[in-house]
Amino acid sequence: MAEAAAKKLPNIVINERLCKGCSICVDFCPTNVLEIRGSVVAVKDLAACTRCQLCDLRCPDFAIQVFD
Amino acid sequence: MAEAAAKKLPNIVINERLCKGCSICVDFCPTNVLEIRGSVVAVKDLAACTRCQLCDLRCPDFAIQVFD
Amino acid sequence: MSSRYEIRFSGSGGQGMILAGIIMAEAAAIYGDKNAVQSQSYGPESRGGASKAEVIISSQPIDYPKATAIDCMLAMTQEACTKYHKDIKEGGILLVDSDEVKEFPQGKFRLLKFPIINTAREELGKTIVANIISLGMIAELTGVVTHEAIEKAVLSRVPPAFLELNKKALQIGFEKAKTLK
Amino acid sequence: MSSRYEIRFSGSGGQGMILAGIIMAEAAAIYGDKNAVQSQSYGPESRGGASKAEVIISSQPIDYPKATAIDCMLAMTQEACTKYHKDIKEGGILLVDSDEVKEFPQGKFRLLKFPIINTAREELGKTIVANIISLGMIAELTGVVTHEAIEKAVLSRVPPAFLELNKKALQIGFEKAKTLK
Amino acid sequence: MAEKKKKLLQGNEACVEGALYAGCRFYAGYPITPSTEIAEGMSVRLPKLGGKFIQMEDEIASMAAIIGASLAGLKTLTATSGPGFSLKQEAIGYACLAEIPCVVINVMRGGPSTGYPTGPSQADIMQAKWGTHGDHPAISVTPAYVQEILTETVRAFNLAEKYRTPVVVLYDEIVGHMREPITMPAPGEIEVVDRAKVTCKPEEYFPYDDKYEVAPLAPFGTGYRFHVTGLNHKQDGFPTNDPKIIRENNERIMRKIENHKEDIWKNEETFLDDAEVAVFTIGSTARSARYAVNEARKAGIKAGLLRPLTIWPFPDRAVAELAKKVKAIIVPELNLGQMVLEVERCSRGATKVEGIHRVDGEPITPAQILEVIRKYK
Amino acid sequence: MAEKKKKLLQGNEACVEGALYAGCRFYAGYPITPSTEIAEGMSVRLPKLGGKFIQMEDEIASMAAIIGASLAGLKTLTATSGPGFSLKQEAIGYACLAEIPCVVINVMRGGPSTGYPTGPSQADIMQAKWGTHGDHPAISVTPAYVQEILTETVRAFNLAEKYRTPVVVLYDEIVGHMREPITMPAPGEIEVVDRAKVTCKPEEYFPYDDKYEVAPLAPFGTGYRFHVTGLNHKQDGFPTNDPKIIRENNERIMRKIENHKEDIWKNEETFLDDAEVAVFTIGSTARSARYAVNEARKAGIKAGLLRPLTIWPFPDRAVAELAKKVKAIIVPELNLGQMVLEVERCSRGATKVEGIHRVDGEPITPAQILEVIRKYK
Amino acid sequence: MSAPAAPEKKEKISVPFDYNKYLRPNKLPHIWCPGCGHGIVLKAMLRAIDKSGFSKDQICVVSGIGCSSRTPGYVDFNTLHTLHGRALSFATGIKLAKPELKVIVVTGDGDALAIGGNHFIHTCRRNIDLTVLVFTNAIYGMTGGQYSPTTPMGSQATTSRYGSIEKPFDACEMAKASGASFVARGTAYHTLELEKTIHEAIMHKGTSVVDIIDACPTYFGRMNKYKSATHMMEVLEKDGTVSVKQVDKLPPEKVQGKFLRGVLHKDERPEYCEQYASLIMEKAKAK
Amino acid sequence: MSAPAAPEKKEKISVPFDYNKYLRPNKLPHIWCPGCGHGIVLKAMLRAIDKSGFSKDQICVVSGIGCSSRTPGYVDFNTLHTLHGRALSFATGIKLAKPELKVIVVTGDGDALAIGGNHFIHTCRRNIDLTVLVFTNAIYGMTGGQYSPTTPMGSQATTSRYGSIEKPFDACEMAKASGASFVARGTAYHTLELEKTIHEAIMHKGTSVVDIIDACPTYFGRMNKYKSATHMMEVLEKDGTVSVKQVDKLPPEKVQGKFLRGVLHKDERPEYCEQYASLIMEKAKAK
Ligand SMILES: Cc1ncc(C[n+]2csc(CCOP(=O)(O)OP(=O)(O)O)c2C)c(N)n1
Ligand SMILES: Cc1ncc(C[n+]2csc(CCOP(=O)(O)OP(=O)(O)O)c2C)c(N)n1
Ligand code: SF4
Ligand code: SF4
Ligand code: SF4
Ligand code: SF4
Repeated sequence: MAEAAAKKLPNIVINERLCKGCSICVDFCPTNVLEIRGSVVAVKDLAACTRCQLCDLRCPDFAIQVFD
Repeated sequence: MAEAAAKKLPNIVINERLCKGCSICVDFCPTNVLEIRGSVVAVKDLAACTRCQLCDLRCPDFAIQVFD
Repeated sequence: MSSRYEIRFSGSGGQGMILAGIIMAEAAAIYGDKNAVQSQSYGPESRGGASKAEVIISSQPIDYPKATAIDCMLAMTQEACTKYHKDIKEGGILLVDSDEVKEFPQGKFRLLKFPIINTAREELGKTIVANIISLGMIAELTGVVTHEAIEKAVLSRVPPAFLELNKKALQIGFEKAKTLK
Repeated sequence: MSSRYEIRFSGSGGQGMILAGIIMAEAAAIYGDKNAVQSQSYGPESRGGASKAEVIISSQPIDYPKATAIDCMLAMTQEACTKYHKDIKEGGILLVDSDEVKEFPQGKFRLLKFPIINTAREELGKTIVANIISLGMIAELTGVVTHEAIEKAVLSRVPPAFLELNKKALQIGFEKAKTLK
Repeated sequence: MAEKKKKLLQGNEACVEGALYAGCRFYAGYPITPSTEIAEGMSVRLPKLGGKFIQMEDEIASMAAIIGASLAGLKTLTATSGPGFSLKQEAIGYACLAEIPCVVINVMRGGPSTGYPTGPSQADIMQAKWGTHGDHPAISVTPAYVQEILTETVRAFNLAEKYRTPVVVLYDEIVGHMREPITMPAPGEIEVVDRAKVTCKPEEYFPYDDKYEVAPLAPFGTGYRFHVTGLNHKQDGFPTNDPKIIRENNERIMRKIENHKEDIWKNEETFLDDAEVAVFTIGSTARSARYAVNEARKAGIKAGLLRPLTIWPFPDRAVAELAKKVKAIIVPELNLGQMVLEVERCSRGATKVEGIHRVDGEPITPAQILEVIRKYK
Repeated sequence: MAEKKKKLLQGNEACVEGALYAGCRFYAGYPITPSTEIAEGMSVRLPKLGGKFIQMEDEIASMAAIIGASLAGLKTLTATSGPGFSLKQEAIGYACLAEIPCVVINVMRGGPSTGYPTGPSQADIMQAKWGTHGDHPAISVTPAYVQEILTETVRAFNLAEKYRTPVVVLYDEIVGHMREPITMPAPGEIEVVDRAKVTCKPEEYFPYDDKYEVAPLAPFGTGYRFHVTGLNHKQDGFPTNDPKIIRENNERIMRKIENHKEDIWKNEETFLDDAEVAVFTIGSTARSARYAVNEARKAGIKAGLLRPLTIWPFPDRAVAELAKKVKAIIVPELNLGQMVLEVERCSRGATKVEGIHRVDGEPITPAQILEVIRKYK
Repeated sequence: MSAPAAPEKKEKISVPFDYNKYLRPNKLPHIWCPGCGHGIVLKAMLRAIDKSGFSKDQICVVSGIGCSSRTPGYVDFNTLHTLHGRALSFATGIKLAKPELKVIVVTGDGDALAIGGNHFIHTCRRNIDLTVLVFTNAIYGMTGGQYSPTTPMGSQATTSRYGSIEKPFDACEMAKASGASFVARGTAYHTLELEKTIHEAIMHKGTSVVDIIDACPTYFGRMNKYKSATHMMEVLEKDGTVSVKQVDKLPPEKVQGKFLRGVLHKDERPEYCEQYASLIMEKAKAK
Repeated sequence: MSAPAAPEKKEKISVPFDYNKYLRPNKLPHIWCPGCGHGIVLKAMLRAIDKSGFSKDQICVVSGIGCSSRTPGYVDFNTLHTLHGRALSFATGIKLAKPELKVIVVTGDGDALAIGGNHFIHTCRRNIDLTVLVFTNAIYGMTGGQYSPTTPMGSQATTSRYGSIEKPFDACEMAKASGASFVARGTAYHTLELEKTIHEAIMHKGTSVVDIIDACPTYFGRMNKYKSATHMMEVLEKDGTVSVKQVDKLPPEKVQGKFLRGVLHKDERPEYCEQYASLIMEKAKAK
C-alpha cells in the first residue's frame, strides 16, 4: 500500500493570494517539501511529501492543502 | 479570686442613644443578665454577669460595654 | 385649590405609614370616585427615624403630588410630629398618638389626641394594626372617603387570615373618632 | 501655496516608509531651517497592504498637515503606486522602484524609474536600507533639504552599528539620483 | 374576582406594566435606587409570560445582554439610574451604530456621582443625548404621570422597534415612586409595533440594506446568517474603511430619526393659543408647572405650558414657533440648566428665556413657577 | 551631546512631555488606539523620574486609580479614546463632585461605538461636557498643534490643580499622530501651578471649607485625616441630606468655574478685527481653517478665525460678540454637528451659523472651508 | 517608597476596648439596621488596627458603595467612600502613589464580587499591599435586598422570588486562584477570632483578603425566614462554618456544605509596590 | 426553550478539510499578520464545529474586540463582533433569549481577562451554556503590543519596557474557581488535539472554557526576541506545555513551569438556561 501511494504523487494546492510567507509550513514539514520563494511558499520536492498534512494543519492562512 | 470578683459587681454601661434593641446581646449572654425594655436593652440581673464580654463583642452598635 | 384634600401620615419606620397612605389613596381612587396621588419620603429617613406618606385627594386631576397645605395629618411619634407638622393649614387637623406625642406643636389647626397604639394593643392585642385604626379615625373625622371605600381598600390589602382583625381595627377607628368630634 | 513642498513616501508595511518620512521631516526642520510636518496612514492599512507617510516642508508655518498637491512621491510597490499617485501635482515627480512597479500611472508629472530595492541588495547586501537610498535620491532630486541635513537626520535615527551602512546607502542615493536628472 | 380596571400603581410598577404590554420578554439589569422596583417587578412577572429575567454583574453587562437578546429576536429592557446610566453609555452607542432596538429606563436621581440616591433630579437630560462618544441618534421620552409611564414605555418600545435604535425613557424619582390610579389598557387598546419582518430570501438579506432607511432586522437563528459589528460597516454588516460608506452610514442613522421627527415628537400644549408667557418643562416639574399655569389663568395671567413627551429629538420647531409668540419661555428643571440651553438655542433670540433650577433634592413647587410667571404678566 | 532644543515629536509624544513638565508623576491607563503612545511614553519615562505607571484592567479602574493617586498628593493623568472615554464617565463625575484634580486625555477617533479606530474625529466634544450624569463642572482644552499639545497639557494640569477638578484634553487623531518640530520648554519657562498647600491645623481642616471657593486639598497621609465621598456632602466631607447644603455645594462646584471663565478661556483670534465672515473651530480642523482663511484673505475676502483653546466652558461671550459683527459664522467640525449647536445658541439669531460636517475618517480640507467662506463674501 | 514599617507588636486583652479612640466624634448611631452584622465587623476591625500599632495618619480606609461601604465615614483615618465596585481601583492608586500608607479596603459582597469582581481578581493578581475586608451578607443591602453573587442557591431575594438558581462565588477561592498572597475567612459571630484574622491580614505584605460572613437581618433574614439577627448568626455563622484548625478532626458530614474559617492560604510572593521600586524604577534610572 | 439537540456524532478524518463550507466568501485574506496563531486556531474551531454536527444556522459566534475577536467576520454563522471585553455579556443575552442556539464566544486574553474579567468569572459562575475560546497570546495585539494579564513576568511589551512585574492569570484556574463546568487548554501547535478539545467543549452543556495558547509574532515575538512564528510555537506551545495525560508519567522537572494541556476540569452541574426553565418559569407559572 505504501508503494501504491508512493506512486501517485500528492497534490499540494497552494493559494498564493492567501499565503503570507510566514514559513510555518516550511519549518514544520518533516520531509522538507516546501520553501519560500519570493514572498510566498512553493513546493520544492513533491516526491518527499508524506501527506502528513502538518503544513495544512498549521498554516494560519488557509493557503495550503494536500490532496491525494 | 472568684469570690472576690463576685463581690465587686461589674459595671455594665449601656448607651441608650445607640442601642437599637436588636437583642443580640440579650440572646448571647450566657447568664441571662440582659433584657429588652421598651426599645432598648437593660440590665435585668447584674449579679449574674460573668464579665465574659460577649455582649460587648457582638453588639453591632457600640451600645454596651462591661467594665470591672 | 379647594377641591384638593391633603393627608399626611407620619411616624417611624416600621409603623406602616406608607401602607396607610396607599390604602387611603385606593379608598379614594379605586373604591371611591375621586382622584388620588400617594407619595412618600424615601432615603435614609425610611430606615428608622421619621417617615411620612402623603395622599392628595381631589375630584379634579391632580398635578402637584406633594403636600402644600395639609388638611389632615397623623403623627404616631414625637419626632415625626415635630418634623412634619409645619405644613398643616389653618383649620386643618393634627391627630397624634397621645402616648407618644407629648410636646404639642402650636398652630391654627385642630389638635386631636388619642392613644392609638395602646388601643390596638389593649383592644386587639396587636400594635401592628394601629395604622388601620388610624385610617378608620381619619375616614370618620374627615369624611374624605366613605366607610365602605376604606373598608374595601383595607381588606384588599391584607392577607385572608387577618381580614377580621383589620375589619375590627377599622371599626374601632370609626367609633373612637366619633368621640373626638 | 508655493512655499509648501509636499512629499509622499509609499510602499508596503515593512519597508520603512514612515521612518523615511520622519527622517525627511527632521532633515528639514531640525537639521535644516524649514518647518515640517509629518503624518502617516494608520489603520488596517498599516498592517500589510499599502502604507504611506507624508511630509510637508515649508519656510512658513504649516497649517494643513495633509498632502494636497504632491511635489514628489516615492512608490516602492505597485499597490501603493496605484493607490496613492493621484494627488501628484502637475510637474511633480513620481519615483518608483522599477522592479516592483510595472503599470505606470498616467499624469502630467515626471516619472522616474529606478531599481531601488535591488540596488540595496546588490550594492549593500541589505534590502532594509532601500528606504535610506530613496531618501538620498529624493534629497538630490528635489533639493528640498541639503545633503548635510539629510545625513545628520539619518545618522541620528540609526543604531551606532549601522552608521556606515546607512551613510553609504545615502551616498548611493545621491549618486544614482544624478543619473536620473 | 372580576378584573379591576383601575389600579393604584407606583410609577416604576407602571413601567413594568407598560413593558409587558409592549411585548417585552427579556430584562437584564443591575439594581440601583430609585429604579429597583422595575427589576423586581420584571423578575416576578416575566417568567410567568415565558420571558426571561437576569440580574447581571453590572450595568455594562446588563446593557450588553439586552442588545444580545434583542438580536435573538426579543423586545428587551433594562432600567437604571444616574451612575448606571453613565456606565451603560458605551454599549448604548453600540446599539445606536449596530441599530439594535432596546429600551433603557433612567429613573433620575440627584447627581453628579453617587450624589443623592433617593432625591429626585432631571439632570441626565443632556446625557441622554450626548452621553456616548461619537455622533449617534437619540430618542428619549419623558412621562410625567403614572399612567403616562405605562403608555410612554409602550411608545418607547414602539419607537425602538420602528427605528431600530435604543430608546431612553427618562423620568425623575418623584414620578417613579409616587402612586396614582391607572387604568390598565386592554389588549389592542394601545398600538404595539413589532419590528419589521424579513421577507426576502436569506441570500438576499442585508442587515443594513440600503434599499431601506431602516432595514428589517432578522433574529439570529432564523436562517439569515449575517454579521453585526460596532465598527463602521457596509450594508452587509461587514467592516469597511471606505470613506463614502462610512459617511453615508453615519449620516443615515441620524437621518432615520431626523426625517421622522414628526412621528417621534409628542407635545402636550396647554393654553398656548393665546399665551403671553409659556412654561416649557417635563416630568414632575411639568406637574408643578401645570398647577402653576392653572393658578396663573385663575389670576388672569395668560400663561401656557409646552410639555414635550419626547425630549430627544428636541422639539425645536415647537419651541421656535412658541418663541415668536410669547414674551418669555420659562424653563423649570431639577438641574442647573440643561433644557434651557436648547430652548435658548431654538428661540434664536426671539424671546426671553428664563430657567428655574433646583438641585437640592426637593421638587420645584408651583409657587416657585408662579412667581416667575408673574414677572411676565 | 549637546541638548537639542528642537525635536520632531508626535502629538501624543508631546503630550507625554507636557505632562511630565507639569509635574505629573502618576499615570494609570488602559491602551486604546489612537492614544496608546501616551501610555507607552509614560511607562518608559515616569519611573526614571520617580513616578509611577500602572496599566489597569480597564478604563474605569484607570480613572479610579488616578483619582486615588491624586488624593495621595500626586498630579495624575490618564489617556484614552472614545470607547474608553465613555467608560470613564462615571468616575469623572466622581472627581467633579469630590473635587479631585486630574487630567484626562481623549484622542478622538471615529465613533460612535468602536466606529473607525484609526480615523480622526471631533465627535466627543459634547460628551466632554455632558457625558456623566448630573450637573457638573467641565473644563476641556483643545490643542491643534504638536507644540500646543505640550503647552495645553501643562495648562490642563494647571487648571486641574487650581480649580480642583478633572480637566479633559481633547484632540483628534490627526493632531495626535502627526509629527512637528517642537521646542522643549526650559524649566520655569512655562508656568506650572501646584495645588494650594494646606496651612491650617489638622483640627481646623475641612476638605470643602466654605471659606474658600476652592478649598485646599490635603494629601492623604499628611496628618489631615478627612473623609471624601461621592455623595452630596458638607464642608467637612461627610454626607448630608440637608437641601440647603446640597444645593449650595452643587452650585459652588459650577460657580468655581463659571466665575473664572476669564481665567480659563483662551481664544486665538486671526483677522477678526475686520472680518465679515468668521470660522469657529478647533484641532486639526482649525489648521485647515487657518489655511483657508489665509487663502480667502489673499483672494480679498474678509475672513477671520476664532479658535478656542478652551472649548468648555464654552466661549459664549466671544461668540456672542462675534455674532454681532459678522455675516456668518462657519463651524467646520469632524462630526455631525456639535459645536455648531453652541455657536447657534450663543449667537441668539444675530448672524447666520453654518456647519461643515464630515464623518468619513478624512480631514475637512481647506478647500471645503474656503468654498463656504466664499458664499458669504 | 518604602512600605509601612512593621510596627511593634503589643499583646493586650482587647475588650473592653476604647473604640472612641478610632471613631469620629458624633457620627454614631451608624446607619445600619438593628442587628446588622456590619457593626460587629467594624468593631473587630478597629481592635485589629489598634493591635497593629499603625498610627491613624498611616491608615487609609477605602470603600465602594453599599451599607458595608459606609464604614469609612465612622472611623478616624484617611477615609474614602468611592464608587460602587471601584474601591480597589481607587485604593490601588493611593497605595502605588504613596506606598507608606497602610490601605484597608472595606467592601460588600456585591461591591467586591458583582460590579467590582474584575478589580478584585486583578488586585489579587498584582499582589499589591491592600487589606481587603469583604462583608459578605449574601444580599445587596443598600438597594433593598436583591440577590448577590454570594446568595446561596434557592434563597429568596427581591429579584429571586422563585429562589436563586445561581451558584454563589466563594470569595476565598476566587482570591486564591487570582493570586492573593493571604486569604482568610471569618464571621461576625467569631468576633475575637475575626479580630486576630484581620490583624494578621493587616500585618501581611501583599494583597490580603478576608471574607467575612455577617448577617443582613432586614433583607436576607426576613425574606429567608430567619427569626432574628441572633438566629442568623447561629445558623449561618456558627453552624455554617468550620475552623480550618478543626476541619481535619471532624467527620466529613460535619464539614460538608460549610465554609472554612481561618487563614486558608498564605504565601510570600513579592509585593507590587516593592517590585515596582526595585525592578522598574531602578532599571529605568539606570538607563 | 430547549437546548440544542445533541447532534449525531460523525467520525471522520478531519484533513484535508473543506473550510470553505464555513468560511464566508471573499473575506480572506484575514487581517492577521504573517505567522499569527489566530488563523491556526480558527481552522481547528471550524473542524470541531463540523464534527459537532450543528447546522450553520444553529451556531452563533460572538466576540469582543481584538485581533482574535475579528474571527466572527470570517465565518458563516450568526456572528456578532461586540465591544471590548463584553462578548460574554452579549452572548449571555443571546443564549438566554434563545437557548436553542449553540453560542461560541471567541475572545483574546485581553478581551476575556483584562477588561472582560468580570464577565468571564460571572459567566462561569452561572454555568450558562456558552463555549468560550480564549486566544491567549500574552499581549494586546490589536493595539500594538501592550502587556496583558497573561504576559509572563519579566517579558517585554510596549508598556513594560523594563519587564513585566505582574503575575499572569491562569485562565483555567480562574474558570475553575469561578464555576465553569468544563475547563481545558490547548495550543495552536497541537492543532488536532485542539480540534478535539474544542469539539468536546462544544458538546458539553454548561460553560465550557478552552484556553488556547497561540503566538503573536509581530509584537510578543519581536519584543521578546523570538526568531519566528515557528520558534514561538516550538518554545511556547510545544515545549511550554504538557498534556494532562502525560503529566503523571513525567519527572517533576519536566512539568515545572509548564502549562497543562487537555481537559483539566469537568463536572455535570445544571446549566443556567435549563434551570431557568425548570425552576423559575415552572414555578412562576404555577403561582
Ligand atoms: C454604578 C452603580 N450601580 C448600582 C448602584 C446601586 N447599589 C448601591 S449599593 C449596591 C449593592 C450593595 O451590596 P453590597 O456591596 O453587598 O453591600 P451591602 O449593602 O449588602 O452591605 C448597589 C447595587 C450604585 N450605587 N452604583
Ligand atoms: C473600551 C475599549 N478599551 C480599549 C480598546 C482598545 N483595544 C482593542 S483590542 C484591545 C486588546 C486586544 O487584546 P486581546 O484581547 O488579547 O486580543 P489580541 O488582539 O491579542 O488577539 C484593546 C486594549 C477598545 N477597543 N475598547
Ligand atoms: S503556513 Fe500558510 S501562510 Fe505560512 S508560508 Fe505556509 S502556506 Fe504560506
Ligand atoms: S459580660 Fe457576658 S455575662 Fe455579662 S452581660 Fe455581657 S454577655 Fe452577659
Ligand atoms: S439593609 Fe441589611 S446590610 Fe444594610 S444596614 Fe440593614 S441589615 Fe445591614
Ligand atoms: S498583532 Fe499579533 S495577534 Fe494581532 S494579527 Fe498580528 S500577530 Fe496576530
